[in-house]
Amino acid sequence: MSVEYGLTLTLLAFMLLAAWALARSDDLLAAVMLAGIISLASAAVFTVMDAVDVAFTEAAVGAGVATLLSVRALGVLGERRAAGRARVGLPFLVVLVCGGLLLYGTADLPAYGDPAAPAMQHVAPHYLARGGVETGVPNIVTAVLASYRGFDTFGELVVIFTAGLGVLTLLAGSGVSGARSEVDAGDRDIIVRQVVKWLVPFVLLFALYVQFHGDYGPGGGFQAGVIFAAGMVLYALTFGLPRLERVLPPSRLRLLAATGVWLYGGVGVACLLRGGAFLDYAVLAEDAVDGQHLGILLVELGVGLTVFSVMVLIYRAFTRQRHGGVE
Amino acid sequence: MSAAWLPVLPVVAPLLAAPLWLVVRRPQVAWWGSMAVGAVAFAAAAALLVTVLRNGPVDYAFGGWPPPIGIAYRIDLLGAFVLVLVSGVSWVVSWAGGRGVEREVDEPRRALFFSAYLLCLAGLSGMVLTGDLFNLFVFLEISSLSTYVLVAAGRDRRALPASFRYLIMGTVGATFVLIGIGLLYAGTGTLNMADLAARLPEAFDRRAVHTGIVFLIVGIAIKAALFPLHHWLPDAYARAPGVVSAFLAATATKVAIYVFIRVVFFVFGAQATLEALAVQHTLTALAAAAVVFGSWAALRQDDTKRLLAYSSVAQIGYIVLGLMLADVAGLQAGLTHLFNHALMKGALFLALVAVVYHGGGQRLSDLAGLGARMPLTAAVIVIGGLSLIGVPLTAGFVGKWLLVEAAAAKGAWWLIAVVVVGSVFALGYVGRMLEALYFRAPAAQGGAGIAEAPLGLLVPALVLAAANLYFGIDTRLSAGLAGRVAAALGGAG
Amino acid sequence: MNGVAHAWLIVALMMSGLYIVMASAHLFKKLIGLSVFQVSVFMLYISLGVVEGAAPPIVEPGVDAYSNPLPHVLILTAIVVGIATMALALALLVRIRRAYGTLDEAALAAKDEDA
Amino acid sequence: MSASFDPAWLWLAPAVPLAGALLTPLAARRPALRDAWALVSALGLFVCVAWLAGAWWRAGAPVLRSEGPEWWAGVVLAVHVEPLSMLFASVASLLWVVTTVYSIGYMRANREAHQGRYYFCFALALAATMLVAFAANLVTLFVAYELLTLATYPLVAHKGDERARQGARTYLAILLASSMGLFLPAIVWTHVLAGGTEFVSGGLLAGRLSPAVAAALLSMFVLGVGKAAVMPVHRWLPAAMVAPTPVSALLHAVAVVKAGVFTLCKIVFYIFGPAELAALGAQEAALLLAGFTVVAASLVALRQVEFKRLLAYSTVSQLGYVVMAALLLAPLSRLGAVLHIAAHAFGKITLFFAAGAVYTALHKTRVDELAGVGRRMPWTMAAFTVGALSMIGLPPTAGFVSKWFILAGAMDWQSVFVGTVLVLSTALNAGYFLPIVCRAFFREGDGRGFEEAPWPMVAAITATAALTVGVFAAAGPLIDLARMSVEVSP
Repeated sequence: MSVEYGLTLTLLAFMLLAAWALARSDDLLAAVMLAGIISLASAAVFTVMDAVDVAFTEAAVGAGVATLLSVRALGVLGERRAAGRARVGLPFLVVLVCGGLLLYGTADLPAYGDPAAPAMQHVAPHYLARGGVETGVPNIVTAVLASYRGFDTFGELVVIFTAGLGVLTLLAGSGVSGARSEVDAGDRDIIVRQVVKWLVPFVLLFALYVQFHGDYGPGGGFQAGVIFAAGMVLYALTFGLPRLERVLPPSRLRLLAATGVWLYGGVGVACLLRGGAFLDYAVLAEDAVDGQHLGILLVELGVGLTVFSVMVLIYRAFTRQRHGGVE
Repeated sequence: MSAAWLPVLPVVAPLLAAPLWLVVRRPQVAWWGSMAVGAVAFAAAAALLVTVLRNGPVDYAFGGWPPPIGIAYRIDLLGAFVLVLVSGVSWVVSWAGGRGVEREVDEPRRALFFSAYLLCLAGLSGMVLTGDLFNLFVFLEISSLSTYVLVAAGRDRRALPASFRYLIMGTVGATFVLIGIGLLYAGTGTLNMADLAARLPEAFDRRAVHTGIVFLIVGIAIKAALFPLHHWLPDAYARAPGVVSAFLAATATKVAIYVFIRVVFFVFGAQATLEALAVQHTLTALAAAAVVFGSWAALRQDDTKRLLAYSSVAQIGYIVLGLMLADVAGLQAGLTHLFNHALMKGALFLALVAVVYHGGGQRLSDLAGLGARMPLTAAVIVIGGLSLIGVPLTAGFVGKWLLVEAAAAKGAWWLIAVVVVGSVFALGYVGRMLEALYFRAPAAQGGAGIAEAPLGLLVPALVLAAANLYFGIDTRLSAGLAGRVAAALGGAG
Repeated sequence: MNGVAHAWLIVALMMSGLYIVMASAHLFKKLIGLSVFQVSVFMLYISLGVVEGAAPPIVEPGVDAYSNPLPHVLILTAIVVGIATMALALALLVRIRRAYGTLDEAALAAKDEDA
Repeated sequence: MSASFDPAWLWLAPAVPLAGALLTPLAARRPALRDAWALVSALGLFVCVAWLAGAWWRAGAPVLRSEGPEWWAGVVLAVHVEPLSMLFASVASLLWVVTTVYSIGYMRANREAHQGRYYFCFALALAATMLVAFAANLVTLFVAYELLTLATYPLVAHKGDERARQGARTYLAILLASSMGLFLPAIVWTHVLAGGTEFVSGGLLAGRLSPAVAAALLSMFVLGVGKAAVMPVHRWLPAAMVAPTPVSALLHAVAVVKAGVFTLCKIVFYIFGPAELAALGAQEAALLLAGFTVVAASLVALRQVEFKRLLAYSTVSQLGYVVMAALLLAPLSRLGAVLHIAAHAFGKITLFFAAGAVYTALHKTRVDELAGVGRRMPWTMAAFTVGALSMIGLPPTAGFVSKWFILAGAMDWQSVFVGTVLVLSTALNAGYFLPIVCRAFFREGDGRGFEEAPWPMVAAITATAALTVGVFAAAGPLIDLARMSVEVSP
């Protein structure tokens, strides 16, 4: 057994333990933290499995954004414990059947790491052998994401947009505008404020690096957007939401969120206008590879824009909610 | 505009228009704009159907990458047929949006409501057109997320838990689909449906493939609200704003069933899937249970929208019963009913929007005496209801005839018995509505005289009701096309 | 020996997630369970793309064995879908809690029966 | 003979009342215009049918067919004319004229509400009846049959009170459930077996059936065609008596119920083929059921005190005659069955008219209240007597002629069962009709004087009574027509 496989199994066993604790726990905050730990551990598993982009994203999103949002929401909800009586019978039966089926199904999967597995024989070799040449992007994940399966990524962008739209719709008109400690955090410690003041520019710089370095290493518009948003959230946490809103009014955020989608879709339409298929970047420049490069750059920018602005919008929407209480 | 745009337009046009209403937050503008986009999508779908009828299936490779390397659309007769239905009905329903949201959606949500509507339409259209399994998942999620928003957009607080329950069930379903896709990928190395179909026969003895197929089917069944996975549907339909109920009832479950047909008959191969995995027997039994249970539950409802929702559970059962006969006649019956049911439920739910608009609630007693006060709205309910029962000269009759004929040809007598029982129950629940409309005096002494709904609500409802009559007589576009599709599928399966 | 033991553990984790979704009476906890369920599906996918002794799929001179990039791409998308669903669900919970004062399933049902 | 009759003109027969119906709402606000329009529609239809009959007769071909549009693959809407259709269409259109006159009197005298809706539905029902009459295949017939159910439902529920709603609910539920549940599946089964549903001389299904399948299919038809009121699917008919009397008279004594037995005759004659059925011996069970219905319904009628309910059960019994006679399959009894469709129509409509007249003039609805009514309403009760005689089957009435042929058929084929049923039920018929006649004419009433119903009603009653006697007096043409219908379906 290879060391890597052993590590994977250990991490998985650890996650299972965490899940068991999660299932037993009534404390919602603990549940959120345990889920965050599972997510973080999965990021480690992804790294071991050579999926660096995924690991990066899972750490940023699963462990980061999801935990942040959950904690924020828990604060707003004013709920601490899940005291209700759990059902046991039907869930147990369903889990038994599904689990049994999955064990049956995975029993004759190709062994872990088998280079002869069917998934390794078809389609994937093309990406690995030709991806770098056809798109001029060495990070094959980026090449597949933005070009070969660029339409999926457009869809993914729309999903994020839909979520943002949904949160805005659902929480429309129910926010508070009055001064609250969370909303107006102007009384933070001076040291914290100074540190954050210095830190935020670096976070944003890092985000830009991730945005434009995605062609060559792990990263891309999605991760960059999340990190950029994290920088803004950090700023808002320290200096208060109103300060952030002065820099980035909500109307501008909404425009940016829409612009990201339009940029991505617009690149597709531009390809159509130049006689290619939707998202066929090759027609964007004289040279096909140059065109690919340009297209990938632009759509990644679109992704970054929308992800960033939707994340900040969602954070803002939750932060502005009154805490607890019933209508 | 060149023909190269046609496959892209039905999806991309609403996708690019949806963000507009996040920036321009004027409900009236959003409504008119959405209707215009809906018209474009419908026109493109109709043009696609014509193209497919003339020249055969249309292939479209995104990014210029040939499948299976890239993502491709493959639009055959079935896809074009369902796309025309979905974009057409959702367009007509959207006419009612302007007046429909007035009483049921708060002002700050109205413009965004139309964004979600467009996104949902785009998601559903994408599911219909795509030839790639993972792309299917992505568009499934677009349509699902926007649906949760639409359901919860109204004023009824009960819509909130309904939407949440739908979200949980829907996400579990989508994750099942994801697991299925993953296992199929593990077994074959491809995500493209046509490629998968070609590679499956040699991989069919893999357990991963069996499991993948089962998970995919269960995931889709949740989306299609097939009994006993229908729990999310009655509350979601009953509590959503009326326009949303009409939209969803007419399109969402239809698309899920379409995906089921596509996957089972085109990709897996009907023979292999249905027989080898005992899918046929299981689903037939469940569909029959859906017909009986759904109709019976509808009979017991006092809330008209819940009544119609349970009736939908039953109608989905009819459709699946037809499909599970797995021959040309059965498929034709299932597809015809799929088409017709969209028209019936669209008309009925829109009529209820008109009733609610006039301050009537959605209980049966709120229909009392409306036959005289709202004669046109009541007429829509009559036509839709008769179509639901399957009375001749309505669209519903055609589907029912074809289903019974397909069953009789196979000697499936018990199936005819199920249809009969369902029809008798339908007679009961439709009868209760009609009786309230015409032969019960209103509880409260409202003003006498005619107080019809505004034209904005009435016209789309009347159009759909007229469609129920039209397709009860001219069946070339419904049963005729369904027959051609079925013949093609029968050849493939 | 590399085998399918990882798959068993992943399935076990997946089922724990599903169990939490179905068994919890508290809506928030259901949501947490859902995220565990999804994370384990992600791991199942990624494990399909591992190649023993290969490098991450970033083309470099001198390397000729890479992991399969396709599952990575798919899961990147799926992660995004997951967080999108979660954000939406949390917004719904905020509204539900405000409208009903509880997030317990039984209590919610009881409140609508009075109404 | 000129053979220049285009059978496409047959579509005119349902089209005329349909146009009448569609134009009724325009006159809704002006009662005089509305009533005039109803009369014009009825006369129009009668002229139309008379013209069609003449043209058909001159064309000389007994069966003429016109295909409409194909509905969907393999299913076509089509009309045809054959002797039985022409007989049914003539009787219904003729009696519609009389009933319209009666309706105007009745509806006005009783100050009924929603008269616009009433005439609209009435005309629609006639349109459906005409399409039933001329339908060339089962699908077309089914369409019309269902339309007839739906068009008459608002008429039954007309009053809108709880009793009317309850009755209408039963009416709709039984008729739609039986037709959707048994009739439609039987039609589809026929379609699957024969690849079509056309009415064909000699039987569409001839040579395609085993005795078991034939028996099953025939049972499905007999019970599925609920309008023929074979027990146990007869309950809708008494329930329908909550309707205004003109509705009961034309629809539940003529159009609707006759559509039922007419449909069964068509099925026996043209779908199975009498010869084929006789060879298979598949009709026995259905025949027993029909015979049972005749006797049992009469027994029930004997115990009724409510006038219209008594008439309803009498109708159930009389419909049983037709079904039984058709199923006996003997040529003479089939001839009798066809005749009885017409004979019972004239007699029973007279009886209903009389009941309605008594209700309108005296507000009496029970038979035990009728003492002395014969003196106060001599015209009405004289007509009633004629109708009653026809029901019993005594000369000089139409009922005698048809019963004679049925009996002759039973003798011919030596059916002890049918003979016994006929004798028994004749006695029972006399048992519940004659006492009414006696009570009306020979018992003392409350001594008040002459008090007839409004003149349009009396005129209508007199007309139908005259027709009942007239059929007896000049039975020739009718018998010719019936004989033709037996000849084209050997």
